[in-house]
Amino acid sequence: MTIPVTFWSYFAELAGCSETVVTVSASSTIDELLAALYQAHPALAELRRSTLIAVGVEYQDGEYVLKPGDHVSLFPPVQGG
Amino acid sequence: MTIPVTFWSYFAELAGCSETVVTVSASSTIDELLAALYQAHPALAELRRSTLIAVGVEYQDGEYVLKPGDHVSLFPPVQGG
Amino acid sequence: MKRFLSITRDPIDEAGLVANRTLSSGMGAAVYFSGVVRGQEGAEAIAALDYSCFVPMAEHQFHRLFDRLAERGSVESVRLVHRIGRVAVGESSLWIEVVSAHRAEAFGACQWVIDEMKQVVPIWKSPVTAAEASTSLNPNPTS
Amino acid sequence: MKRFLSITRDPIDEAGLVANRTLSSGMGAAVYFSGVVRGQEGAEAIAALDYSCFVPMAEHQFHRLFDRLAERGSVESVRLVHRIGRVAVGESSLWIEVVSAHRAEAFGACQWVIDEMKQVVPIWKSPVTAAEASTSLNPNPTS
Repeated sequence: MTIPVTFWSYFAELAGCSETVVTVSASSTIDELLAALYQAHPALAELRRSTLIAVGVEYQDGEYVLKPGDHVSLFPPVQGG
Repeated sequence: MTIPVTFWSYFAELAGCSETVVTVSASSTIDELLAALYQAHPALAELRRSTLIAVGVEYQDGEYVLKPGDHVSLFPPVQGG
Repeated sequence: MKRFLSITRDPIDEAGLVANRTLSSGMGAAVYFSGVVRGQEGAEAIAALDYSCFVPMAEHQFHRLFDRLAERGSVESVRLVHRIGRVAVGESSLWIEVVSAHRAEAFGACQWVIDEMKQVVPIWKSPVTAAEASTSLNPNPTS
Repeated sequence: MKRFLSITRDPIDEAGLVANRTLSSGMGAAVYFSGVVRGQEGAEAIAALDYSCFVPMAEHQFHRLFDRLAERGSVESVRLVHRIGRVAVGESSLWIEVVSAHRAEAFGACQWVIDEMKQVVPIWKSPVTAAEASTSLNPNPTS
């Protein structure tokens, strides 16, 4: 299945784009998606420990099992206020 | 010397007036003034422990030594806000 | 530290006060508090509170608090308005603004001023029932 | 619990928001916070901050915070406005009002919302220098 991934804030600059699509096998986890993504975008891999992950509008961690229709967002620590 | 004394809030109702004058000997303390005052206003004596005392616009305690021109205020706990 | 103090019988114009806020470019936080008269005083339903005040001493004691706040060095400005006389339920009796570089200081200072005020500033309140409010004007217009 | 949330590119009309406050007769405290862009970001002098936001998620996460606040039961209303896009030094980027019966709850809840927001609401800021501010419009008008 294909999963759209959006990069927010300076992650878009590091990725060189604000959105991409990653193809993963059915029932892949976010960790598996990230492994594929980081091959293409090594600059993001370096920030993995501080990366926040959302599916839709909810936070998720690496063990989340992806399903068709999921939209993943990756972003750095938030700075509202 | 004569010392004017003002009662604030419900102390005026208890005293039956909002202001009085107490005659004390030179170098009397506030405690001595209160002793004289409480003779005339026994209802105030009952609230002595929660009574706040000011001379002019500063808080003072019973050991303060009065001098001519001092103006004493007596009032219950404050309730601003 | 800039300071503004008003002890007034007029309604507190909060929107106007906010519109007149000034702060320098290093300031990042403004905290406001508005204390509003509740419809209940203890178990009793009330229509208003009558606030009385020993004004010269209240002003002096507020400024002593502001002096202590200024010594901390982290607050750029404090503005405080305390209404006296009759204040109806739902109206503000106290308004405070503290401006500081950071929010923790501003929140802390605002709460500190209120806490200290309730210890030392000679202002008192007495409840006014609905019956009293409808049949009388403020009984102590000068207190 | 009443709630109002706005994530907006428009300047925050604090005076207008204050003028529109509503509270029931049991409420005694309104606490406001205005977060203002400072002229310094770290060691660097700046002219503005550009705020970007993942809006649907930010709205969702704000409402999750409001849900948690509502569970406490002591807050009657919360109103929050977060400005996004370019916000000049001296202008407010965040405005919050919390109305409660007592001031301790209102102060606590207002600070809690800010603290939690800074953990979970997807908003980011990037500094704009004076040179950048004078030579360009907001480079990311839709972000």
